[in-house]
Amino acid sequence: MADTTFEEDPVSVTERLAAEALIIDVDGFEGPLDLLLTLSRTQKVDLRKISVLQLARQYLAFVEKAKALRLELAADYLVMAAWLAFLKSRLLLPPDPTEDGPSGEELAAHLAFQLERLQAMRDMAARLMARDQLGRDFFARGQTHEVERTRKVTYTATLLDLMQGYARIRTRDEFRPFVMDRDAVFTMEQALERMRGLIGYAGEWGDLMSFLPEGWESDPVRRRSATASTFAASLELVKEGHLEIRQTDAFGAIQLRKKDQRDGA
Amino acid sequence: MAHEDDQHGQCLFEAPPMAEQERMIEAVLFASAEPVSLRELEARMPHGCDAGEAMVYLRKRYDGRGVQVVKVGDAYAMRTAADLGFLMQKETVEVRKLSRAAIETLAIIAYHQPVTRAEIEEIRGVSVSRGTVDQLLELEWIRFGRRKMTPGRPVTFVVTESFLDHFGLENARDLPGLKELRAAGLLENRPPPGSVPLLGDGDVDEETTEGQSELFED
Amino acid sequence: MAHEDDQHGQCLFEAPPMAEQERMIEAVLFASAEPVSLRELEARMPHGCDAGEAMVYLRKRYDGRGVQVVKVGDAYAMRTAADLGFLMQKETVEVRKLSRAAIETLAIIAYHQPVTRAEIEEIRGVSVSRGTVDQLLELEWIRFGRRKMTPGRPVTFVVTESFLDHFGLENARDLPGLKELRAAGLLENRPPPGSVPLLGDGDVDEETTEGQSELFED
Repeated sequence: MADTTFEEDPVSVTERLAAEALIIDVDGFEGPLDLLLTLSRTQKVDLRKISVLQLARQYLAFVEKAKALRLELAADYLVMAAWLAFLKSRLLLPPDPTEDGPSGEELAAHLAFQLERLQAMRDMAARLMARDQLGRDFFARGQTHEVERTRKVTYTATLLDLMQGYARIRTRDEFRPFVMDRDAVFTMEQALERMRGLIGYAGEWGDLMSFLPEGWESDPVRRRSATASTFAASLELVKEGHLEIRQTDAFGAIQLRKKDQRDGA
Repeated sequence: MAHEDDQHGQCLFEAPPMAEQERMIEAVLFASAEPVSLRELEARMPHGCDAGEAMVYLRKRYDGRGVQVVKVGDAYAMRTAADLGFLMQKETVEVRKLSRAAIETLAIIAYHQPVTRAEIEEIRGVSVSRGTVDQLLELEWIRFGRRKMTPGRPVTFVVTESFLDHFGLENARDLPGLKELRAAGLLENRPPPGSVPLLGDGDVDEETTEGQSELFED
Repeated sequence: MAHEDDQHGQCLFEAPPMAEQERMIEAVLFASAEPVSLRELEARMPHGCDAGEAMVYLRKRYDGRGVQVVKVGDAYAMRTAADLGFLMQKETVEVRKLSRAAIETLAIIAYHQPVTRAEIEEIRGVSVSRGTVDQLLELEWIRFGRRKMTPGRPVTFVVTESFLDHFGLENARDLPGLKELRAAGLLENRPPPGSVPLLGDGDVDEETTEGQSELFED
């Protein structure tokens, strides 16, 4: 909008109206290429003869306008705008012999190719959908299970079932909590069951560590797991009113004993 | 059959030629799930058609063919000729969906072959029932592979040619990896409630793919 | 029954006459909603039958009828003639409306197959949403094809026999306008000169990005 002085061909009223219509419908576009293809139609020429320079200007004008209207454009629209601005400068300026890379013409030709290819695919999609279709224009046998003599059961599955099945297992795997060292984990359920059996004998205050299951005291990994689960189980039993628990000072020993049955449930 | 030829001429629109009417009832009978009565046929056909007459021609045309036009009550239906029933065995088999356990086991074998039973159990996280493996063996979708050179020399399972055939695969190596399954929307990326998603899941897939191609190399 | 020494005609049991073979394939095709291959047909017929030859006769017999014998890929199926669709309103199944993205993606896969996801995205200029591929897979109109022999070995998509069946195509080479597109160079995978902005949104996964950069590499 700002650089009208550089525009050789002033934007016609109809084009401007078209651009406005485009802006209102910005969400309707499937990305910059779709937008470019729509813009290219205003040139009313064969896509093979399209002026990429003019198209770049149209696109940049569109983006400017969107900005002026404070429309939020997705990043890829802005990336395309930057690239087209670069392309425009390449097309307008005489080629710099010291510069590497493809010429503006090559880049423009490729963009034109992309647009033509997209348009071709859209045309083909339309032709495909216009074909006679099974279940709409022509039909398969309506009654397929007419003969039922032998009853042999066979099993079937589709590739999709197979892949979804695999995906299911692998996803479960991915999100499964860390279970590699299962043999070094003493679960809360195990501890609870064990403690229920033991508390009957815990009339006196006893150290939590003395309640650890056999064989779990020496190995630090196993001891940590057993300690944690036994402690958690003890808290659960306190909650249930079967056990009392105390700790004399921070990091001090944790002691347990059976709760007196008189004030218990 | 009712002859109403004289009325045809008086019709505003001429009825299609009889050969065309015959084609019409042929197509309708073929595509219908239920037998169709002459009245229903005429209701569907252009004005002035005579389904009864067309039916006479159609039945004659199918006389002695592999497919017959039979009268069922007041209606008509197409049926395969009774003497060819022996060819229909494939239509009569009851096709059931493979159980989830079988599909998962099959998937693991396809993706990880050659794989031992213990490895399958490790991946699935549950033990594999004998019935599941037997079923897959019976379907000829898996077979025993080479024994593994590990203690106990366990047998392995691999997928068969008929597996590839059934699933339209040229090669088990063409099975898409996790990343590709995810990209196709076949893998829900939703972690189960309460669990923390692990980061860098991409590595898992790469390992799988590599492992796979390695395993498939001969 | 299987005799290994059977040269054609030298069979212990003589094959049924051709007219009978024609009846047989007629019955089998008629009874099956899905296309049936010649191999399947022969597997069901008595020993020594030539389903291919019988098919030539059968197709001729149904020429111009209300029901047609059509070729779908390597298989054959009976279908009502397309010009009689107007009679079949009752049978019309409500086809799930495909989104524009799904239709375009389908067309790209059909015309460019085998094609990778990254190539589809390059052509459409936007990333392919999961739902789109998922939907086409579910319809069984596309499937995973062979992996591409390019870095990353991406999986490809190809169209299926159901796709051909649905659109009344004998094979993918019969796609409308295929020759013109090829002649115009529009089916080429032309690498862009230098850097052209990456199309598609940011949250494409690693695989896709890899595939894409591979396309964009000079």
